[in-house]
Amino acid sequence: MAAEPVKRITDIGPPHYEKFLHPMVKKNYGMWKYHESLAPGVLCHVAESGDKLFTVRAGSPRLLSTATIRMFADLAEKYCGGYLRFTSRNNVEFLLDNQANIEPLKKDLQAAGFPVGGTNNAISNIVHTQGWVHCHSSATDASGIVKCVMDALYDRFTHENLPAKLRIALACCLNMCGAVHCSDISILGVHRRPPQINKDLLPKVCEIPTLISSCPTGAIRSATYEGKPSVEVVEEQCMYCANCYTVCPAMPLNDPENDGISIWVGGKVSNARSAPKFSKLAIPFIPNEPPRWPGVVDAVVNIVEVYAKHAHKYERMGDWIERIGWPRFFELTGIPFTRYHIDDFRFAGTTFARSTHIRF
Amino acid sequence: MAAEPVKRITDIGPPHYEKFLHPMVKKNYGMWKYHESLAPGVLCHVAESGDKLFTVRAGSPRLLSTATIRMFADLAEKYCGGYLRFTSRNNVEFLLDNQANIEPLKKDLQAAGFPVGGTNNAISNIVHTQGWVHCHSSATDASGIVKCVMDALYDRFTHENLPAKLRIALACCLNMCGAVHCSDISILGVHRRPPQINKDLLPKVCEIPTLISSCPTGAIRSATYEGKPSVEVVEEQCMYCANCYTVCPAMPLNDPENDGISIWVGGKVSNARSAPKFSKLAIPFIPNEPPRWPGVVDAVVNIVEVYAKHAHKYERMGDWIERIGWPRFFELTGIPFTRYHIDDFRFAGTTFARSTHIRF
Amino acid sequence: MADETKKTPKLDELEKGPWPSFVKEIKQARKVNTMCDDLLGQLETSYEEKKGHWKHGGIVGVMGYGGGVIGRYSDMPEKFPKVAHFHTMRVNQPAGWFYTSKALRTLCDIWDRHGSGLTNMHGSTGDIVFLGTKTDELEPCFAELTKEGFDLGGSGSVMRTPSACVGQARCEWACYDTMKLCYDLTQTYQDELHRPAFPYKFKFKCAGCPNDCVASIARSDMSIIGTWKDSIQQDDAAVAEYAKKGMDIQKDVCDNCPTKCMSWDGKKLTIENHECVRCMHCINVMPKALRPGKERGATILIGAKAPIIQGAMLSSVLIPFVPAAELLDTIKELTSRIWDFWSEYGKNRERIGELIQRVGMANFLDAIGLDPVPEMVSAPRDNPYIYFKKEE
Amino acid sequence: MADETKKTPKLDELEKGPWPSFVKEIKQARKVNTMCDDLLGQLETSYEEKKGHWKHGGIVGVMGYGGGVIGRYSDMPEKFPKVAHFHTMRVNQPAGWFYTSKALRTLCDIWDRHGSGLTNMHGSTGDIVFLGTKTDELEPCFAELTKEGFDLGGSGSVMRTPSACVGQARCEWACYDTMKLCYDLTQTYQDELHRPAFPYKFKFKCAGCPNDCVASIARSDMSIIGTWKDSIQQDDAAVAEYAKKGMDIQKDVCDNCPTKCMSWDGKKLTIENHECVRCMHCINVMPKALRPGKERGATILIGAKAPIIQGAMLSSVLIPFVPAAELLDTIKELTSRIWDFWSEYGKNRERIGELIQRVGMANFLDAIGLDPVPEMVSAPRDNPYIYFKKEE
Ligand code: SRM
Ligand code: SRM
Ligand code: SRM
Ligand code: SRM
Ligand code: SF4
Ligand code: SF4
Ligand code: SF4
Ligand code: SF4
Ligand code: SF4
Ligand code: SF4
Ligand code: SF4
Ligand code: SF4
Repeated sequence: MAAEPVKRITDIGPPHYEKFLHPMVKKNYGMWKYHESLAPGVLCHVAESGDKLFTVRAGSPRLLSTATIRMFADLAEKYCGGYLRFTSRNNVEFLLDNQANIEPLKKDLQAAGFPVGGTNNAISNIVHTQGWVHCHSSATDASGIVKCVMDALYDRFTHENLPAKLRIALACCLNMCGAVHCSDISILGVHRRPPQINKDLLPKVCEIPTLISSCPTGAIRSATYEGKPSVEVVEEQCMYCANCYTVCPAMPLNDPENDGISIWVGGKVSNARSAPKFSKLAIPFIPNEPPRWPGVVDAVVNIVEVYAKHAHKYERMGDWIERIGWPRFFELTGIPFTRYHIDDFRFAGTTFARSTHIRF
Repeated sequence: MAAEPVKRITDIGPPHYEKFLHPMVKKNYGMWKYHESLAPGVLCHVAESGDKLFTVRAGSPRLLSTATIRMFADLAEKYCGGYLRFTSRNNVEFLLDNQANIEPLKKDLQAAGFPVGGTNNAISNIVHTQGWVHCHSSATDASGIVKCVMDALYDRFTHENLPAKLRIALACCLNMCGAVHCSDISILGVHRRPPQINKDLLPKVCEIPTLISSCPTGAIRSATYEGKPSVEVVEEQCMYCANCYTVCPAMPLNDPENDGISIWVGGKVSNARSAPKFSKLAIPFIPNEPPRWPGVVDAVVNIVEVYAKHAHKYERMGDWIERIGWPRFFELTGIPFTRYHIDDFRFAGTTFARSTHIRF
Repeated sequence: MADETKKTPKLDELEKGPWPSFVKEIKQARKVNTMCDDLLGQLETSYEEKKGHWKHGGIVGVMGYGGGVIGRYSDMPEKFPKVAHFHTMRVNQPAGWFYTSKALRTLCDIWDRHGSGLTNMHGSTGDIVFLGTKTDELEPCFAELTKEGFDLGGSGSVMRTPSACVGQARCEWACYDTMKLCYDLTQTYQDELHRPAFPYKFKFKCAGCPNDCVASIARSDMSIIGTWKDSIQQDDAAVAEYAKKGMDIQKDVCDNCPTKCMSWDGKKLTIENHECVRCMHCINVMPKALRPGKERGATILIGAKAPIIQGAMLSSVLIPFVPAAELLDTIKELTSRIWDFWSEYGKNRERIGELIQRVGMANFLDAIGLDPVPEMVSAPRDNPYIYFKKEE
Repeated sequence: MADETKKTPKLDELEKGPWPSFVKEIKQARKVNTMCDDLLGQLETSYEEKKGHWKHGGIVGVMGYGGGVIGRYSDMPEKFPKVAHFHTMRVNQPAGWFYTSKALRTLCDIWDRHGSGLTNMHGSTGDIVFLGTKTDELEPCFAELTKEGFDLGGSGSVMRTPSACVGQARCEWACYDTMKLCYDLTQTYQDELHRPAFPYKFKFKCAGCPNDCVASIARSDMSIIGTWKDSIQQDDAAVAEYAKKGMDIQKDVCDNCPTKCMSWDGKKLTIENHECVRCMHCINVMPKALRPGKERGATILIGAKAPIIQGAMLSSVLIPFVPAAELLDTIKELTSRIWDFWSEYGKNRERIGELIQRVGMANFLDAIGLDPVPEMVSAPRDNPYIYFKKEE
């Protein structure tokens, strides 16, 4: 507590990545020639030099204890000189120069409960966020839903038998910390009631002009409460985005019976074939059903299975839906089309069907 | 003046169309089977009954004297029992039951200066508006420009040698009384200076709240002038749409040196193949150059010729441009791309290029 | 006479060239009507000065009507007194713009007596436009018109003159009787046509098939566009004939089908009608072989308009399919609910399409009692700003 | 010890099933760290009550930094005192998320000493997320991290931790060195990363090719996506081999090309490279036969973000092509102009993409000194509301 003042180190940035590269990666950096898929979760990258690097990818709950990370370190040391990486979707990848180590590594991983897969036309890990584990803002949990959905889609992770890649993401509130807005299937936590204003707390913790301007729809108006400046919410103008709560703790929206989950489909990020696109609303609301979230699980599995059955080879979810048309999507999945599906925000006018192209 | 009060007839609507139908039309109404094109401007409709109706279509300046209308009546009587019609693009159509009359009718029409054509993949008549002939609102003339452009495109009216239909429309101000916003090529009169407020007249002829709310961009603010309520225009917020002038005569925008013409391309109305779509900006401004409007004529002819050369069969202007991409359109036509081409109105965000799909 | 004739060196340039000249038309009218001389004079001035010389319209019309006449005054009345007044009269065209020579002569005679002798055949909305007359000729001209069975069309905040493509009168593709519907709507709404009672204008256009030869989807607040529900009628022999005559069925027809639901094996054309979006392309290309199905009707769309104020709009799907026989009744019922809503909530000079965007399509549907269907949208919303209702 | 362990019947359900369980992870951590017991207790409460029990974050952090720590407090501190504070530390990941086992062990050791022993590998932005500690552990933990060569990542209104796809380290398609660019940008902007000075957050993501394996176009204010300018490198023998092995080149490759610029005559694949939009499909499908061209670099795009406030955005093209060698300098220059403009005109909590929509792309381009090019738009404007400049 009253120790010698040490010279603080700051602004050093992350360690240089080169320190962590497998020697074969370092040698062939920028000189990879092609790759092959050896099995679900197993890739082989071939360099101009002829070198072959093998990657074994395992699924991860992302929320990892140091014990598990150390277990990964053990495996990396056992099979690949200690070299490993994580992916942009939170899987772990072991980098091997010896093909013979692939099977033993897979066995060890499976024994430890970590499935190998997620490559090519498998469903990879669900990008997700904090939920009830850590965030104040969440309308639903994150890790729990991911666990249940991936339990149900386990075979889709370990097999590459979909028409194309299928990316699922989850965000526990409209801030959308996972790239939920451009996923084949998005699971999104939503509120359905306006903020409950804590009028006593408000003047102490919030700046009123900032609060008012935070509302995308202008639903927050200045008001007075017990003679002091406060705000009120025009309920019909509120669409429960919780941005007011983000800037002001005195505006919580949590409501166990009215919070829940919406499902969005057909987004993508890659430029392969079609341009990147947003996910669109499929199911406006499913109640929160901990601990096993059956409603969400069924909804996602249903969409995956209908897609798997009907899409053409190489067709991402959104491209498939665009080919068959949205009415057919709702018909095939049995999802009801409601007033909520019709956009009414800024660009709503661009989403009306402005042609007579109709399938009957 | 002080005559006997006659019983006024009102609210009778137009005469019933049946009165004006050719007997063959009446007989086969709703029972046409197919049609064939016999020559540019000449169609043959075949009924289930086997009857054949021949149509000869002639171009028209739309602005017609009674003398010319009587001349059409003469021809109709001479060749087709007095039956004729006008089209939705202001051409005149003679309806014949005797094929032998086609050639003599064509000869008479041509002798009178009325070209036969406009069918199929020809350029049909230019849908247009009043211009300096009758409207107070016009930023340019209408009939004069149409005349000069059609003079230049005459052979495209009398021949069906384009990849697809090519529809040109003209409107002399942003009210767009011709369906200019969905044409293959649109010619649109534009102002480029804010309204000149006639402050003395204003309070007498205009309602100030209506005036203020008429401005799409909120550029008009209330102000006082000599103690009386008036308005002022925030010049940077004005985009010269003239809607204020429409509701208030004291806000004229006419300005000989700054008024002129813009050219828009790639719109369509039909649902054939692709959905209907808006025309997009090609050339932001060409000065008014009466009497022969060389700038506009050259611009339109250039676009038509580049299209004729590069588009595939059945490809409307907009479909062609979408296939090759807008950068290529600007390259092929030599039209410069400017800041004005980038949208900045309501839906601007939907027009930014949100992918890496780029041709180099 | 010769002296009175204005010199028009600029306009004379527009008599040159092969396309018929509107200047020739005005000069021709000048032979019988001196108004046209001043019109030429003023127009020549515009051509010299590069600006219009008409004043903002005033309110003129015929007794008991609030529309049908556009008031127009010269801003140089001293110089061109004969066009000091130069109002237009919009005369409601017969559906489909069909005429007999006799009817045309009647109109010409009336207009020569009461106006400039100049017309537009036709205006962009579809009316016969009588181009230029004085205030005190309006009523007599109207009397003669009605006597001959003609009436005025619309202007101002009224239902505007409906129009229709040629439809079943001459087109094999018309999926309903456009001219009849147009006529019936015009007659049904005579009051709404002549007496402004709306927030703004409201236009109907009737097109017999998705080719939309009256541009209804671009220019009418309510667009009624013919379509069919069953399969395209197909005549295999005729297909073979097209092929024999040199048509490349694969390239010209199948490859241009937007849903790629057609296939051609060199002998037989197969259409997966379940996937067809009724774009008309294949039918357009092979009119002898393919025809719209037999279960015919129309799609009803809402909201097209020019740019002012909220930007131009195309109409959007409101009812995907109404059988032909039910069209008139359905439209009448629908329209009355729409007009009620618009009259109550529409702002001054707000078109129905703008109002729908402002209040939201779902609220609009609620108000007019229609259920949402996915055919109404090109895609569901992509933003999560959903106004959930309390009761649910 | 056994007594202290919270009962978690609901959470226990989440230990079932084949997918690795986060509950197991928390329970594993509980073995060494008692914080996790209270975390389980609170989480079980959330699972019972269907609501979160965290309070809105307060401002906590390490000395001299304005970001990198997310303050978090329980709203039931009496019941779960060990998570009364439960802040996360965002530790800047090494580019490409490469590690040695040694580095991982170092991180684990530090975190076991100073925090919950729970992590996210990794957070959505890319950071190593140390999940849960007390305020007074922040500074000691930071000291140990920096000593070992690690530093904090971003939070708040700063440049956020940049991230990159695996790129040239293991991918044959990387058109520039994503990891190096990511590292260089992170180092260049250390001050902007740690000390909030912007209207809001600013994210960079580096993807080596248009497959965009870091979702940069969806999630970064500036997206740098590799591409090439010349022709696709083509190995005809390898194409033939794919065909021999049963690939349907016509159907699988050519028919899926968005510009249909490929043709296959059964022997030879021809690409009209002039028409290619570099979508990657054909290369993805035949990695042995086709490769990006040799003239490599990147497209720079601007403005992606999540929905709040103006709706979600994808990045849009700002510079169609920058050669790989010029990338770092170009981005640095461009970024400084963009940040200047944003700092001056951006409203509080306004992302750059929102600012551009608000002021107009053309004005933004003027301000940062870029000429407009048609590659920036999917189509030119369709409305005639043009702000003409006076000088022209
Ligand atoms: C390891 C990783 C990059 C990283 O730095 O971590 C990666 C690596 C590869 N990606 Fe990816 N992609 C990775 C995330 C992504 C993402 C981002 C995301 O999912 O959030 C995308 C965009 C997804 C989208 O569009 O929504 C992505 C879109 C692609 C595509 C385009 C797929 C498509 O058809 O749309 C390809 C090409 C392909 O697979 O044919 C590709 C191909 C590849 C290749 C084959 C590239 C190569 O030659 O090495 C790599 C092996 C892929 C595989 O899983 O089969 N990668 N890839 C990421 C693995 C995530 C995971 O654990 O599953
Ligand atoms: C006479 C007229 C209807 C009327 O009630 O007056 C008409 C009549 C026919 N149209 Fe049309 N169309 C007429 C205006 C239109 C319009 C409206 C417009 O131009 O403002 C359109 C929409 C144009 C657009 O998309 O911008 C129109 C889009 C079509 C199409 C679709 C063309 C396409 O590929 O996009 C067809 C089918 C075709 O030609 O293959 C068609 C076909 C036809 C057919 C062949 C229908 C038939 O079987 O009788 C008629 C002869 C067409 C011809 O000119 O070759 N008609 N047609 C109109 C003649 C206007 C003129 O004088 O030129
Ligand atoms: C005569 C005509 C043009 C022509 O030469 O054909 C015409 C002429 C005028 N139109 Fe129009 N419009 C005419 C068809 C149209 C059309 C086309 C259509 O109906 O299919 C449109 C676009 C479609 C639409 O309704 O959106 C059209 C959109 C406008 C607008 C913009 C309306 C809007 O909501 O954006 C205005 C402005 C207004 O109403 O104040 C306008 C206003 C006017 C006024 C009355 C000028 C004014 O500001 O008061 C023009 C009188 C000119 C004159 O001196 O005669 N006119 N106007 C057309 C009517 C003739 C007829 O009855 O057949
Ligand atoms: C930890 C993380 C989620 C995760 O579980 O991975 C996260 C967690 C939070 N995000 Fe996020 N965001 C995280 C990545 C993202 C991303 C994805 C990305 O960066 O690629 C996005 C979408 C992309 C974007 O930037 O638009 C994202 C969009 C937001 C937003 C909405 C921003 C917007 O402009 O719309 C907010 C709201 C805010 O900033 O006030 C937000 C706010 C938050 C806050 C700080 C909550 C708040 O309102 O203050 C969350 C703290 C949770 C907690 O208790 O730990 N977070 N956030 C991610 C950061 C970890 C890391 O550093 O690696
Ligand atoms: S999505 Fe919302 S609730 Fe979830 S971590 Fe991000 S800010 Fe928190
Ligand atoms: S939740 Fe969103 S819409 Fe509702 S008041 Fe708060 S900021 Fe406004
Ligand atoms: S487009 Fe404008 S100027 Fe031309 S007739 Fe219509 S309102 Fe008048
Ligand atoms: S011209 Fe248009 S933008 Fe300018 S002040 Fe008038 S209404 Fe507003
Ligand atoms: S819209 Fe259809 S039905 Fe009407 S004329 Fe055109 S092609 Fe024929
Ligand atoms: S009408 Fe159009 S969509 Fe239908 S089969 Fe023919 S070309 Fe295809
Ligand atoms: S974005 Fe391209 S370069 Fe980067 S890992 Fe993915 S495929 Fe490889
Ligand atoms: S990269 Fe895409 S656009 Fe280019 S040739 Fe290959 S498939 Fe076609």
